[in-house]
Amino acid sequence: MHFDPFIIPFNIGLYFILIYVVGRSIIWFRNLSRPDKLRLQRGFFGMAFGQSLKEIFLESLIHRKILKTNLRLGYMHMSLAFGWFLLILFGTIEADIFGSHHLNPPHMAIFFRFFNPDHGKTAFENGYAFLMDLVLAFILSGLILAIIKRFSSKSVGMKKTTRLKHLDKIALASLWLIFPSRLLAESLTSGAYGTGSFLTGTLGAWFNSFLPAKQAAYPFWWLYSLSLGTFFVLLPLTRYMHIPTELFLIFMRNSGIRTGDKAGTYSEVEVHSCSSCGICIDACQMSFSAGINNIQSAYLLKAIRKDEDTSGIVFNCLMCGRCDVKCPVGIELTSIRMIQRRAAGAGNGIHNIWHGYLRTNPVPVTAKQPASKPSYDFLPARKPEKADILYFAGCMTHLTPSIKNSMVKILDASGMKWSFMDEDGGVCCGRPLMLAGNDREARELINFNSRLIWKSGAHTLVTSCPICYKVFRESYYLDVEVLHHTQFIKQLIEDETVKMNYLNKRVTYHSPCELGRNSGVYDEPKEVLRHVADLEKTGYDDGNSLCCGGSLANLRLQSPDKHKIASFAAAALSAPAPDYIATACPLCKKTISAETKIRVADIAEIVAESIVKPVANGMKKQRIPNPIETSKV
Amino acid sequence: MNRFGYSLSKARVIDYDANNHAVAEYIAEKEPSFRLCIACGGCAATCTTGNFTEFSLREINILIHRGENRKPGSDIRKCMLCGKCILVCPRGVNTRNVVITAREAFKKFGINAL
Amino acid sequence: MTGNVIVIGGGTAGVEAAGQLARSGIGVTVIEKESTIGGHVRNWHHLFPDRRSSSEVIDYLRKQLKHDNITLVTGELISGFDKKGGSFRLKSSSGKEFHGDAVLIASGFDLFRSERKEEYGYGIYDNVITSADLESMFRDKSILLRNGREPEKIGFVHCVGSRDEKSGNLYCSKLCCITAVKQAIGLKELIPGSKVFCFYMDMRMGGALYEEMYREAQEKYGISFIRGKVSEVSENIEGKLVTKVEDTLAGRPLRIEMDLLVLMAGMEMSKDGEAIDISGKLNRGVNRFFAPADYHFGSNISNIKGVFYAGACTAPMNITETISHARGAVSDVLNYLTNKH
Amino acid sequence: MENEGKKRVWSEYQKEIADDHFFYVRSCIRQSFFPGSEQFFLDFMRNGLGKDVFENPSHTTCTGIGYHGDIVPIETIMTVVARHFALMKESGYKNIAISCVTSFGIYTEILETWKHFPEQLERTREFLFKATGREFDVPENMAHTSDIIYKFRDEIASRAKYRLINHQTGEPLKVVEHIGCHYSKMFPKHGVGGAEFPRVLSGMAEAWGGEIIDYPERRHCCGFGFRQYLVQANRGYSVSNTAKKFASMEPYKPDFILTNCPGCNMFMDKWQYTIREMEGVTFGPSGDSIPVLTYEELAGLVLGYNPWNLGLQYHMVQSEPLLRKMGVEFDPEDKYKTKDGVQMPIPRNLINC
Repeated sequence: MHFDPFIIPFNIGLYFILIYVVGRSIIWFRNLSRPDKLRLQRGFFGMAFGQSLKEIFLESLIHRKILKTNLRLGYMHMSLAFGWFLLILFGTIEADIFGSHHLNPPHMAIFFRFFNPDHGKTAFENGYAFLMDLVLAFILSGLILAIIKRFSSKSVGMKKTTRLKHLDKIALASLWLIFPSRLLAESLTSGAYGTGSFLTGTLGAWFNSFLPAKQAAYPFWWLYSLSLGTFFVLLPLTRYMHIPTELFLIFMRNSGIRTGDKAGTYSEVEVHSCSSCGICIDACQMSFSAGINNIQSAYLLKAIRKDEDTSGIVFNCLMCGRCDVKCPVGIELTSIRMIQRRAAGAGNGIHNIWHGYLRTNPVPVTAKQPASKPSYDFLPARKPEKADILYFAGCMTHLTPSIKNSMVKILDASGMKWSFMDEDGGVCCGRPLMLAGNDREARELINFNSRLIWKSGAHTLVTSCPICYKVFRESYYLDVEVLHHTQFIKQLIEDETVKMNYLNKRVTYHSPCELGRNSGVYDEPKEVLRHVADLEKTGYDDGNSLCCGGSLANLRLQSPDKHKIASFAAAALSAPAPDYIATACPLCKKTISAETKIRVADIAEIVAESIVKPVANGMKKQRIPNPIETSKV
Repeated sequence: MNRFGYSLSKARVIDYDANNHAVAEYIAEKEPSFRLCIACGGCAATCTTGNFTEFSLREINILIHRGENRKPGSDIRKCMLCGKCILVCPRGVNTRNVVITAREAFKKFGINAL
Repeated sequence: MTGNVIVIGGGTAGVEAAGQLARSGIGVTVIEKESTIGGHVRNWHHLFPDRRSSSEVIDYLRKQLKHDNITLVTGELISGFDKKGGSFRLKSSSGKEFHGDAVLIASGFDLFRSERKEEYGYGIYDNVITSADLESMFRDKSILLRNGREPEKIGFVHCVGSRDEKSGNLYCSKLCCITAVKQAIGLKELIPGSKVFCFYMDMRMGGALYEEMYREAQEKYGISFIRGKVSEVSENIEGKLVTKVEDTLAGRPLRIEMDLLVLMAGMEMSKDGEAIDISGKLNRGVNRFFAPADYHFGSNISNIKGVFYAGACTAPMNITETISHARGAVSDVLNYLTNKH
Repeated sequence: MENEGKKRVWSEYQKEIADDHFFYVRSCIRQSFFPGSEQFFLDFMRNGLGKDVFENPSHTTCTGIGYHGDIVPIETIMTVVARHFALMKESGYKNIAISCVTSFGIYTEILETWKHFPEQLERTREFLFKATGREFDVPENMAHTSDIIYKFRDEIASRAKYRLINHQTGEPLKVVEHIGCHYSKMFPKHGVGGAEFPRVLSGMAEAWGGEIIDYPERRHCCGFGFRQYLVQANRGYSVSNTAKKFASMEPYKPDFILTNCPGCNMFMDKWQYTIREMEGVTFGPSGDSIPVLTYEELAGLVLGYNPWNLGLQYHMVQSEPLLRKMGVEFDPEDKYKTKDGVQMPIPRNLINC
């Protein structure tokens, strides 16, 4: 007897979801751009395949990244995913070894105990049953954690948990029912036949002592099959779709496909790969410092999936990148947000093309027509002076003259031929416009500045502002080396162009988001600091560093909330009681110094104060006094 | 019509009641800190754009509040969103979002720039 | 300590000083022109910046007055005094005489008569009222226009009779700005759908928590502040008040129609205060208020030994300052009596 | 609106107006454009009330238009005015009656100046004496002729043949008064009722049965503005000003405008024509324009003078609709006849006809 009506729901669900996922993958594949298709094909049949399998094992089953961030939450995810995987794997092997046939249909593995109720009498069989019980116990322990998390998220070490919609609740209920119903079904069957191991056997024997176990088992097998079937059928309608989608995402990523600047299949797959685990919420300073809990990446992706207006969410973000670094699925959250910012009001953002089970045509993209389109035709033609090094202070640095003056001192000390590009006030670098989604308009400013830069003949562009640094490096097409001043200073130290006194001060370092996480410059500033002072750790270093809250990326954050974020960051930086808090960004300096009594200084200031004298002695100072001449068009 | 060599000139007076306040209301709703401006002019003094051309966020703010939308509708395009004004504002006005929301509003209400 | 002090005026300053003096063992006669104590506070509904009910101040004053050493004389207006040796003789308009060892003048202020700013049409246009009228509307909890409707657009005209050479008052009355902000908030709370405007020359938010209240008025209540002195008001055919003002921040004249216009009347030297010194023996400042002997160290002391000042008879003051000033006066009076005996 | 409030204001601005023996000085504009008005004043004062009003044929313009047009210096205009005072002294009069509001403003300004700067008075005596050999006294009483008509308004009412009442409906006529800026805005105490709520014209209109309209731009200037009008490039400001007043009074449907300043009368009359020609806009009911009357013309109509003898046909805006409302009997045939009955040419494009 290899059939019983109760297996029908399970089989319907299983074959439905298998076919559905394959179908969806085909559609996704077809929607890929041509280069991405080639990448994926090459990746699927190359080295990347092994890489993907490894990643699937480590991340989708073991949940390594979550484990690293949060042990309890990781265990919960691992026990459910990896445990279930083991249950299926061992079940299939069990059916294969102990069943009447080899290569059984899946239900034989899932409902093995029902079809082989007296299995487990021999020692070997008993040992295998013990293994199966162990895996089931492993899953159930995770399930208990999940249930507790739903009602009290703090128990798994989470501060916040995502909110659910209706279908998600039904799917969740069916998911929760799967393993308890299996436990009860197997226990009752085992009880009736005197089989089973420490879990099912013991529980079954106890049930059998007061229940007609054999009769009682049958409804639970039905329940087990029904919950599985329901879960599979509902899966595409719920957030649990992230499970199969993530597999696809991993293959794509390992094939070298990236989010890019525009909405596409990859970003759409990313949106569906989010499990709403909530790690991004916990990482978000707007959540833990300012108590704003509706704008985090998980909510953004959910809103995109639900085709809601995301404009309220996308612009209310510091773009500090903390969630990006921590996302266990590796979704490029900041890039997705940037796509939505560029698309705000124009409709060419990421859309959910899946409605119900079916694919719908994406909303036709209307050409973006910005309101009162920005226009910078008033910018005067400028003629730069020739120089080897061009220094661009940036708008914000003009509000922190001590940084500017320090850089002038350092550049003078370097003995190099340098020119101050924006001494009398320059044109904005364009990044703030880009952060507001106005890339095309930013291009006008970029072109203006680019012209000044290449006309100067400089081989190096040094800037004091990480915001400028990022845009100079990524969005300008410059034939010059772009350096943040901390990098430049580090070079000066290495070349022994300048020498510095050791200051005998303890400092903590605030890594600016735009310089650290968003541009990958972590080490140079710290090395410069170590050269002149004692650098203390804060517990928020490198990738985990905090945002000061002053970020220009957030267009919506109100001043009181900004202060809350800044004050948290300032407190963390002040905790080791340093002599100075060092930073490398004028905006961070201004924001943090408002919240602490400890002196906040830019690295340039600290260096300028400790400079001994220029090594290139006798060299004539070559600073050009009036570097930029203004001539009206 | 007779030509007299002169004609009726448009009144310079701000006719508050006849003006369109939809833009001001839209901005105030989306960015409430817009209301906090006391026209100190700090923003205009530090302005990157104002260094190159006639552009004053203080003036724009006042004129939008009065429903005088034409000049702001044109001027608002000049802002580079660099954000210096945010650091200067004594009242904590979220100036950049005021500019962005104003641009939205001008589009929404079809107010043509000069 | 012994002695008898005559306090002229039963407002905040007079009663506070009387209470403190009485508790130091001094006999006090408080002479109040009205039938009851409290002065201007009686006409107010609530006070800035904490929006305390003014009746609480009246209750406090009543308690201060409850002392065996205090005699309260009401309905008497002092019209002249003279000093013989160390004692004072005061005459009232009804012919009564009062004698004391020292005199404390706490005659307070008069509200500027807004009719004098003819261009605002107070007393002529139906819906031009003063800040004092509005307080009584607050007490009735009903803000209605003459035609019985609720106003939708309300304007506050600052500096009516203050900082105005044309009114002969060069000084700032100091409290009208914050009063306008307080009243504007009060109005918005009673009529949430209304639009409220303040027309000001400068916002003088010098007191504790004033600026915060101003900010709240802008942010929470959406009250509009337009910088400029209202130049003229007229009534149009619909009975709306056409208000003309130069929007000095826009650099252009502005015209706006109002349903209700509230004139923020300033403070002036009180007429009855002037009557006390009928022969002009006491020094007066350019602002016509009584001039203290020294604006730093002797703000309670007059140019006549034994005559002291408390409260707004020397300059515009709010309740807090008035009470402090009255307590300062008590200290000076006690010193004087001690040295005299 | 509270009339009690206005009465309180009026009571604060009472001026003393002489009863008899006036030295009369004419207005350049009034005698040129509305000659019937001055004619009426002299006739009514002398023959109607039996008062002594003296005119010295040697008197000249006060040069006020030149003064406000920045071409006559203040020393000059003071001397010209002093000459008038000298003529008055020579004729034995102490009360001056001034027909023009610009002149009235000049006279009050000069008298106030002399009061505050007595050395100016002495210099003027010197100038006048050196130039003409004349000497003068400051007048004892100075009144604008509208003040005098205001003083005798009840007398006129008692002799009225017509009242300011629409004889078809019985409703009072709606009167817009316009007071010349220089009448009381500079020195409120010299005007009846002060500057904000002047009484001089509203007192007449109400005494004769009319209803005064208080409209938002009541205080606004007529637009003359001297330099604004005199320079053609600026004339747009002048006409815009007047247009603003008309637009503001239009909803009240006024039956006529009453003025005490000859300049205002001329501009409010002629600019209605100009605006109609420029913009095709009129401000009276059903495409009509609003008649603009001097207080003398109005008093004359009330007393039953022949409108054509009062010179109403000299206005740009014709007053027939008003005459019909008042029930004034008139002969249209006589409108453009000389007093000897000779027909004159009839102007084309008359407004309100």
